[in-house]
Amino acid sequence: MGKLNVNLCGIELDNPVIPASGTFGFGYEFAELYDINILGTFSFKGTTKEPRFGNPTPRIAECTAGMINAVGLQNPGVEKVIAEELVKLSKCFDKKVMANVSGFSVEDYVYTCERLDACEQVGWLEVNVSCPNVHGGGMSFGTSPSAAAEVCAAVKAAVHKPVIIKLSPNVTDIVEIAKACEAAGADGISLINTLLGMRIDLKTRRPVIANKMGGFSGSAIFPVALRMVYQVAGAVNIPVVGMGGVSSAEDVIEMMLAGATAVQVGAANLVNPYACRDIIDALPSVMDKYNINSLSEITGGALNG
Amino acid sequence: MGKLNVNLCGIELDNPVIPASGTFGFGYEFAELYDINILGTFSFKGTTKEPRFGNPTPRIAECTAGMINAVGLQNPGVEKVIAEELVKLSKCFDKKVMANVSGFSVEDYVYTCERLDACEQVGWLEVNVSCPNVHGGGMSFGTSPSAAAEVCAAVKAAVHKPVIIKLSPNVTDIVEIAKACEAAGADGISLINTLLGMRIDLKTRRPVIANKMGGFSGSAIFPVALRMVYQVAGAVNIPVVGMGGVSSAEDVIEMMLAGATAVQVGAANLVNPYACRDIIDALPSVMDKYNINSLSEITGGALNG
Amino acid sequence: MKQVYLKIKENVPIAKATYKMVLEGDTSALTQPGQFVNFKLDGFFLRRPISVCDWNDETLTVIYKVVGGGTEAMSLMKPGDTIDTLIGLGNGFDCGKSGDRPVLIGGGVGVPPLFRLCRELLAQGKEPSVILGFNSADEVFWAEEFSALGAKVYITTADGSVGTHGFVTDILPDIDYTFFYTCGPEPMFRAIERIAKGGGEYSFEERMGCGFGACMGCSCKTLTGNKRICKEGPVMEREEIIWEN
Amino acid sequence: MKQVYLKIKENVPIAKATYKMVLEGDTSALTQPGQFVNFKLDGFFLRRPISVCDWNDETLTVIYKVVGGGTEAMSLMKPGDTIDTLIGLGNGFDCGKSGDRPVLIGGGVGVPPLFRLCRELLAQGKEPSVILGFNSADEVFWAEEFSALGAKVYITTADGSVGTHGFVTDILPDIDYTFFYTCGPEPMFRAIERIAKGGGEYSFEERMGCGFGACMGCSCKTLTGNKRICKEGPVMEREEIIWEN
Repeated sequence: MGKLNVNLCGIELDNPVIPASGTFGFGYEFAELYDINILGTFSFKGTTKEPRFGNPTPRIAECTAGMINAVGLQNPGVEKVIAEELVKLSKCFDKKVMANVSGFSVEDYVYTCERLDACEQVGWLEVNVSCPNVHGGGMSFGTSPSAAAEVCAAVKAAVHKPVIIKLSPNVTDIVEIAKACEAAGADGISLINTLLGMRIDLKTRRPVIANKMGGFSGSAIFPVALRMVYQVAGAVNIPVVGMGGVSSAEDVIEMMLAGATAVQVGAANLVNPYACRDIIDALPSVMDKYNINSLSEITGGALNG
Repeated sequence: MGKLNVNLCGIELDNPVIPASGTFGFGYEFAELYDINILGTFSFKGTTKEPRFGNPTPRIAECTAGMINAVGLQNPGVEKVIAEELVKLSKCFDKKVMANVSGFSVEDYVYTCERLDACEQVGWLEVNVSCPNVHGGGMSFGTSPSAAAEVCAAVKAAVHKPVIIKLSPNVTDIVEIAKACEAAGADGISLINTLLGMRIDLKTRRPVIANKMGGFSGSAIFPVALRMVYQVAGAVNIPVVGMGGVSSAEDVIEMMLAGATAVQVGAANLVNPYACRDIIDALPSVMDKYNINSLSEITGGALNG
Repeated sequence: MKQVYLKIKENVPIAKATYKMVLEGDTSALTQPGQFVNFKLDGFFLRRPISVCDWNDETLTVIYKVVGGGTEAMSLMKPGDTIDTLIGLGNGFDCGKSGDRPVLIGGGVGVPPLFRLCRELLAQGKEPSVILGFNSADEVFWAEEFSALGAKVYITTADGSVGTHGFVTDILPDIDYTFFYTCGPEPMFRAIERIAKGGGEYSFEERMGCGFGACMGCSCKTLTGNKRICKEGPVMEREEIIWEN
Repeated sequence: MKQVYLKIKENVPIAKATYKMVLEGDTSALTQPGQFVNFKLDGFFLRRPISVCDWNDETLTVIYKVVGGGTEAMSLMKPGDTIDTLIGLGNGFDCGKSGDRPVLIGGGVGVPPLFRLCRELLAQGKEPSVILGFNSADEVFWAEEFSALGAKVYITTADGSVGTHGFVTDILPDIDYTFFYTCGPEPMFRAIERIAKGGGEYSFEERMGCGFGACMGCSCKTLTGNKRICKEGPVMEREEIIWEN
């Protein structure tokens, strides 16, 4: 394989850099800025069976080295995603895209995944069992091994494409949940989704975010994400997609040493729309600096011994 | 009460600012820098029944807006703490100190708490249930409501002074654990202890810390800490001591609005040894900026509605 | 949208807690009055969206009020400092809708984007009236500049310390206008909505994540579907806006 | 220990990836050669401990090697910049133990703290020998400065590009010394420990949290009890050190 190439669940990627769901829309906005075909792939906006407006605003809060969002899975619903968004995407992206799916019942997940599994553009199904913003929603699935496994098994039974389960970090034992998903047939695990966080406005003495709490992301969470990727990669035998505060080529390499096969970049895209392009451009020279000939060889390099 | 005064479990504090355990030693090092009697109080170095050297080095890793430590409860053991450290402390600190206690069995906790409960200098017992529980198969007392409650009840039965249980944030449902401690007789809850984090050295491709993982603290974790303080303060009827990334007077006020009665300052002391003095000096003017007449009145201000 | 590095030429206070910053650099991505820029400031994670007051081929002028840490940091920046800027964001006002006698209604920090709009309307031979509302005399800014353009300018202050004692809505009924453009605080919007005649455009503010349509942080519902304040906005047509309570 | 703000007077490369920084300010907290300072650098959470090469009443000199982000940021700082500094940290070397003919053994970035030590020993009428070990000629620094003080200086390089081809331990046996002081990489320490005669002091390095004894981040076991490298160290007596494998 080439210097930057990696293989994720049987699909070759030109590089391991993948914009994370919710920070890259359906791609075409970023295609106005640069050729998004340079990406390994990207995970599109979390899609549900029905259209969702999401949470009331304000949905965003600033933090030290990070941000909190409580968008709440705003999306046009799977039918419109297929009929409109993927069509627009086809005009600017030639590669397989990662379809990010959320739901509020096992049936939701299965329905949405089946519809997207049938789309030629879709390469992987990333099943989000962890969005912290939806009351009585994804969160409950992601915090229970059995519930996560139930979703995983049901989706696997219904689709043909690789299924990657995206896990919540807001749990006592993420390894236990990852193993349950592996046992239920998951082809891969992606982590971490956002940490549940909050800010309060000193002037109004109210939570900054209308929904009170939201998902905390950005460089600040990198050490927690790296730790969980390391723990999960050491416990499962399926590929791990690492994410959480990644904003540089060095971060990508550190995530891969911890056990990630590919790496997602989230909040960084919102601050620097060219973040993923910049990271891909920087990777070769940073690899040389650390004597890395091929990225695919370093996955899990820090796990042994 | 005065502008800055608060009452923590029946003991009046001149202000809510409390250096956190493990970042202030036994106080006398900082007494060389400033008069530590300006503090509300401080929580001394985590003390165990037996002396402990702690973990191998390196024990420290740098992170964006934070740090990871894996000191591993290095302390001279409760007898030496009483015979030597508290004696040294008595020469530079006139107030009641918060005694931070760790253990590896319920009996450990009870023994150490009893010994410190008998010390006139000690005002509160802060029981850290976020360390390995040998008897519980590597699980932490702090990750199981029943185990945390067991420690809490046993300590309460053995001591006379207020018992504050210090909780780990590395759990799925911290509210459930806080409520179990309240039901077991806890006089207060302090949170959060550090988040479990990790860094990898790109040059050596090994974990930076000898112990691989460690406790992540610093400004980066503030939004997670604030969220948990808000959740716990909204669910229990005992005082909450908030901590986690607090490094300014504004942070102290935000923590109190989230429900904290008093606020601990941790990693900030290690970067700026005068951090707590600076925060106490800044509080009055910051309070004026936000029209706060008395700190004791704002606790939980963001909880209602 | 374009990412450019702008160099600060001038950064001076012009009213109470209000600063004018002039920057040099590539402004070619700006196409409409009412668009905004998004500044990356050292020590802050998210960019700070600021409406554009005016620009030419080489320079950009913004007027901002110090309301928090970000704008405070901006106020401390010096000529020569450069700012990583996303420029040409948002839809902006539609001059085509103005008719012959548009009225421009600005409240506080909502005033700046109306300046470029006023200039362009005048260039198109329209006769804009301008109503600028402030709390008190010490917060008033840019009134002379609007007059210098050749517009008829009315000032209101809540405390009556200068201009008409009251609010922009105390002036609006006396004006004969074909269309209105407004930017300012939401209470002012609601007051205008109650009494305004005919069509108009409102420029909204919202906490943004990215400022260029990626994060859905600033979405709102309209009668023409969900819109992103940062992308399909910040300017909305009167008839599409849903006024929630 | 004291917290002071030092102003950079000079910051120049003196060898491969090696810089000399001279700072102005209050140095009164420095009492012993071998002590260190702890710099707060913008964009980094933890301070960066740097050994002191020399000082007088108004200025401080440090020599540092660019090994990571922190030292790289230091290398980019300009004269006039100020650094929030904790100064006067650590125990330092004990000149009283030197005897008449001490030998000072430095390896790479371990060389700087020996300079002040050498100056003080000479001032006390002692006759120090100095062995400086480097990897290659392009990394050699400060040799002339030691000679200028009036000490006998031996240079070794691993690749033989200058001085003796080999290591400091190839020179040590030929020197008649009463006591040794050393600072450098641990492999060098172990080599010295195997062949050195009599008493000596080693100055250790460790990742530190605070640098002033509060966090227990840099503890080590010694025959005289647990010690903090930053507080009871960085200098340890030969006879108290436990050499773990």
